[in-house]
Amino acid sequence: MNLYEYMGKDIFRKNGLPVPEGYVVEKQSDLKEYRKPVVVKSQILLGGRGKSGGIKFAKSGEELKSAVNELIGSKVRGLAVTKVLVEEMLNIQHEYYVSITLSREHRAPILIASASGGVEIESVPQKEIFTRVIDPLIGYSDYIGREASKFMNLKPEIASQFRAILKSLYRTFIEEDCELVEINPLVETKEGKLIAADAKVIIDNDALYRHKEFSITDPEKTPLELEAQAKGYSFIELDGKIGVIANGAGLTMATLDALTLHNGKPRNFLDLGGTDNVEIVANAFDLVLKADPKAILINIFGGVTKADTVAKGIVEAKKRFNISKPIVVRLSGFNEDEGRKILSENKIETYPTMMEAVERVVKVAGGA
Amino acid sequence: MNLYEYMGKDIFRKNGLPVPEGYVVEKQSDLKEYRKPVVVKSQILLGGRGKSGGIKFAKSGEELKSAVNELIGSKVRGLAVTKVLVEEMLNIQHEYYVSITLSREHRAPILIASASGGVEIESVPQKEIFTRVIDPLIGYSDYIGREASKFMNLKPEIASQFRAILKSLYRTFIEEDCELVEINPLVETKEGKLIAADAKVIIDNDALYRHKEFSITDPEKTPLELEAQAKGYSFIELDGKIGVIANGAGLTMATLDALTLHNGKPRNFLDLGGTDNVEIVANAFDLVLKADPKAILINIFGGVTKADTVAKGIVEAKKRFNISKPIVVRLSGFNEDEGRKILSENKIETYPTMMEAVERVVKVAGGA
Amino acid sequence: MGVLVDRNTKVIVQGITGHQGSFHAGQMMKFGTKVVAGISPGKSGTKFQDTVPIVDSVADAMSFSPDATMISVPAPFVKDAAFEAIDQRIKLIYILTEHVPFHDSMELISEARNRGLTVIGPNGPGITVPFECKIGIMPNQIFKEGDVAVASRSGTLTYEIVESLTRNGMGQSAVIGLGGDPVVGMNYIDVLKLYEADPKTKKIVLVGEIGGNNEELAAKYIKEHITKKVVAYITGRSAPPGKRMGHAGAIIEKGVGTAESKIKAFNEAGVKVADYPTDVPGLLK
Amino acid sequence: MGVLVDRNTKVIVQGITGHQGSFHAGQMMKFGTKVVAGISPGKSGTKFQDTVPIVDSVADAMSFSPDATMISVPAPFVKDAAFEAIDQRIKLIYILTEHVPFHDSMELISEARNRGLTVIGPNGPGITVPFECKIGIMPNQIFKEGDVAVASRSGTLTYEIVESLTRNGMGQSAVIGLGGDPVVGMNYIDVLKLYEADPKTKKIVLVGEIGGNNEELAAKYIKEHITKKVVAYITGRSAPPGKRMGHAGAIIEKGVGTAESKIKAFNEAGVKVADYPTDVPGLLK
Repeated sequence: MNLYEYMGKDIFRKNGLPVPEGYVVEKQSDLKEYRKPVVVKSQILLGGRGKSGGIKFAKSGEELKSAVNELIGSKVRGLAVTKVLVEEMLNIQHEYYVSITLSREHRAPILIASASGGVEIESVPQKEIFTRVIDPLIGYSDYIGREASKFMNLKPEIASQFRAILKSLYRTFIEEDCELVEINPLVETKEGKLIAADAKVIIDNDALYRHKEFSITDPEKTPLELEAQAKGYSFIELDGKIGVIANGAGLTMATLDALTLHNGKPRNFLDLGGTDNVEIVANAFDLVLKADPKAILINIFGGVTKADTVAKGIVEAKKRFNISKPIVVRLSGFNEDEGRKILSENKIETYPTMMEAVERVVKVAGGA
Repeated sequence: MNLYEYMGKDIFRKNGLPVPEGYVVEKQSDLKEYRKPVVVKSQILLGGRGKSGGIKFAKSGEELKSAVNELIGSKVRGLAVTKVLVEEMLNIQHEYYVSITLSREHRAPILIASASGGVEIESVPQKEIFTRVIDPLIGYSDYIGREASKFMNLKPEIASQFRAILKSLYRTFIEEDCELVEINPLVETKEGKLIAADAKVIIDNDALYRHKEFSITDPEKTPLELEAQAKGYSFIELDGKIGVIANGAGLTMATLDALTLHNGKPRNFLDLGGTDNVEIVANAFDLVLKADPKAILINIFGGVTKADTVAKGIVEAKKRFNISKPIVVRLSGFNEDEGRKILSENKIETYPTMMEAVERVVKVAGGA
Repeated sequence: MGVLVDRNTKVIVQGITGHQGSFHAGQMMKFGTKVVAGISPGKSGTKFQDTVPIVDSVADAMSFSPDATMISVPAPFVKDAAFEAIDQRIKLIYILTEHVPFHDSMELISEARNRGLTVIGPNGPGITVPFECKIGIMPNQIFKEGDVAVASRSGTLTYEIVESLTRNGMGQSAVIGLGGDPVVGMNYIDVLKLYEADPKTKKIVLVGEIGGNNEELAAKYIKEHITKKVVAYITGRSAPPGKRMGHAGAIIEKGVGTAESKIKAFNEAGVKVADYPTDVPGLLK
Repeated sequence: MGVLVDRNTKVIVQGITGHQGSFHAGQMMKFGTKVVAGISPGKSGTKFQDTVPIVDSVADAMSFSPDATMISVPAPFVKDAAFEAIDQRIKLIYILTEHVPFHDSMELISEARNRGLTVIGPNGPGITVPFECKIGIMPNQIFKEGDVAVASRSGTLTYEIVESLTRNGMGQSAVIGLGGDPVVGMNYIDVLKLYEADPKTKKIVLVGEIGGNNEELAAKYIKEHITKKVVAYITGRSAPPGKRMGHAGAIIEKGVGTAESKIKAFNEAGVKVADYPTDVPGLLK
């Protein structure tokens, strides 16, 4: 789960990381008295806000009011801005980069740091980037920070602040079950202080049960995706015409791929997971129908999920939601004969292979 | 550092361990209104308080007042009682034992638990005791608690409370840098709750810098020992006549042993440590003199500590404190010739071996 | 000995009385797997399917000399169950459970590796050596004994491909599902080493998906170390960047881990990549 | 090769510019130890005693191929320094510092053992193989080359006994100070194994003290596994129970770890126990 900058900074503050003074504004009446120059930052979950006009500077109360006015309700990089973060303006001496994320290869946290911050880390030459895998059973230790700050050529007074930041950042990564904690830029002010000018925090969705404070809404999800999440489905809205229900993330993705290779565009991703419950199958249709597809493709390889159970669910859904849109089903695996029998008795088209079903659904949906 | 029961319980409470309702009383005016039967427990750092009359029960406000009156200012097992803990009386169904301490052999924490609590764990038969070494890099995990509660034959509803207690107890052991956390008895009440009826907590002295809240005074030390601690000396008062200054804990102990084997009783243990500072040597005399010995034995094997430095310190102390008591010195090791020369010039007896010095000091101190 | 397991492998099941645990333990036994004990705290003394003794802890199960364990307990309890198995030095630890926080996985996998133990999963279908031993949830009926070894990050997609192999007369020497999580015990390279060393295996199928760079690392490894024929299939070509496709493994972030990058890496390593799962048998010929 | 070290052992010193670090590094060099680099963050480019290069980190010191490190940094920084050395897989890690919290020691020793590295200390005088190599703080002038190996938990007491051996014409093959803390990297048994295997060592002296049960375990081990003659000395006979004698190791708790118990254990293992340190040479004859 991706957190907004202001939420990330709340977490940083809680874990002792230095962040600029600031507050969140949703409407003009949230504004506090103007005291000193501020930055007004749109709270959206995409980078490049500055270049897209999503960040404004204000050097007077009037400028502050008008910046808030302009940003709230506007769209930045296609995303609606409902909140802005008003923060003290920093006297920037230098911008650094630092993050901790997961190295899948090493199955361990990896620290990434660079003296070249303020730009996307992907654009920084490899030789300017310090990386270090951290043993998860041992954790961060100060010598790693000494090596990093030497690599980055930090002055002693900045280096000691930097090491304290690394220590807190690692604690944040662990304690909050993060996939990523990133500070870019980490600003050195003209006054000689290091401050996290931005905050990018991603929490592991699977660990949200340990962090109830974040589990209310995932700001990146559409309303229908949130509804699906609440009902326990792995569901993503896409921009095509063909509704998809499959089982297993891999098979569902493979189904979308096959549709795309056949010039059919999927309307959604829906992974039934492993289930042998009729209701779970039927309710999946409810979600897909709300996305209003032209046709629906079901692709099931029975294992944990039994083919006959899925067939019963499809029949139930067809009745319950009075579905008139074309339904194309591919059923294989455990109890497949029984499943196909149930479907043919109810006049629902079935195909034994994914390819045949994909070809058919693209046709009935009227091509791309 | 040994903590009083009430301090241990404060730590338990902070770490989510269940403790009885209660409060500390130093004088009658600290007493709160009597509401229900209570236990009044002398706060001393020795076990066996119950048998020695250090624990009283009160079933009325009058009884409570008189219990407090009797205990405060009294001596229990030879120790003055200045504080009592007034706690709700528990309806005891059963008493268990649980502790986590250090296994030196394994260089790891060790969990000890038994269904036979309320008595000294040493008196419980080995076959009734569950022990389990815990890997310090992994920590406590719930399966250990399941194995322990099965061993102890706990009912399911007690077992789940017990496992929660183990988890918190381990966290306490780690977070507070403990040498020992012990709950004896861990009471199962007639109402089916597990509660820590006692709390024994020992904090690693070397980690006190991470726990400033405890570092004020060590309740087990004598005033002179506290003074020594504040001055940075490792010093223990004993009950003999011969003052001792040596360097290194092992050599100092060996010196006390040699005195004892020669029928001389040491007045103190004082380990100079490794020093090459005249003042540190001189100030050690100040402490030993305050303990009022009949004679003083100095036993130095020079290494880090240079023999000539010690000699200068002795000469300086003799002048500064105007010492007339017999001083017997053994000097060996680094710069020993120079050291002996300085002493003989100042008419202080020196011997080349520990044995000779010990024999001599026992003689001049007038035997045991 | 087959790859990691064979007909003599003794398996225990942690969570044998759960919905998933009991179903799959039963299927494993039908497959021929030696399930020697089940663990379900508080249920010792009873039996699973009237034959398999149930005990309270892995420690209690050690009297059955298990070589492997299947962990099928709810996600919040997986780390504990795995440490319990590690503590008893169970050589092969397969974790069926999905939605295990990856911080938990990092710790338990680190510790297992420190002790020289193998972890498969979490969130994968397990390991099958037809018809010696199956530990996990792959459907029994799709297998045929043979010389093709399969390694996959996906579950149902693996079945799709294995069935397609079987339908085309190509049996399997071993099938390992790595697991769909970002942190799993075995990566492709670990499995490739086993397949290269396995005398029964002649050809290898890798089933990959978007997210991470394990496929790219595997491609490099194949180029340098694998002498056997390898064919790959990659799913997620149509996935939009930044969207998480079902399991935590499948996500494209900042252009890293796209299907294109993986396909390119395999092609450069001389590994043919199938467009559709059903194309795999044709490419293996 | 001598016990753990010899004349070719390359040593680095973490904290070489500190008061203790610089004094003892100098003494070690006088003894003949090859000190190849010193670590002092921020002081790279300078030299210790005009000869030994100073670098910022253990990583930077790896170009000198060190075999061992002496850690002499303040107690709160020892864990970090040790992990730095472990991370670079320095085979022998000696920790001079006293007052290291034992929780820190537990962690760093666990990790070192996981990686197959040896830790000596904390809070001990180190290791000396006369006149091959000295890592630590034992006074140079007390040694003589010979065939008696000494293992001790105490510092100055070790010197007392080593000097007494030397004075009686008994040279030493190795002297290891385990350290006075309750948690140390090597226990007696670890050292006894090395001494039993060392061809140069003919006789062994163990110097013990009250606290813990390591002497008792050593006695048992000697009875079962050691063929060489062993003599012991135990200090703390006169210590009152519950009082901590100077370093954290020396305490008698609840009757465990008394001098009597240790002396009894040694006697039962056929190990003679000296009353006075100076009696040790006599018992060795």
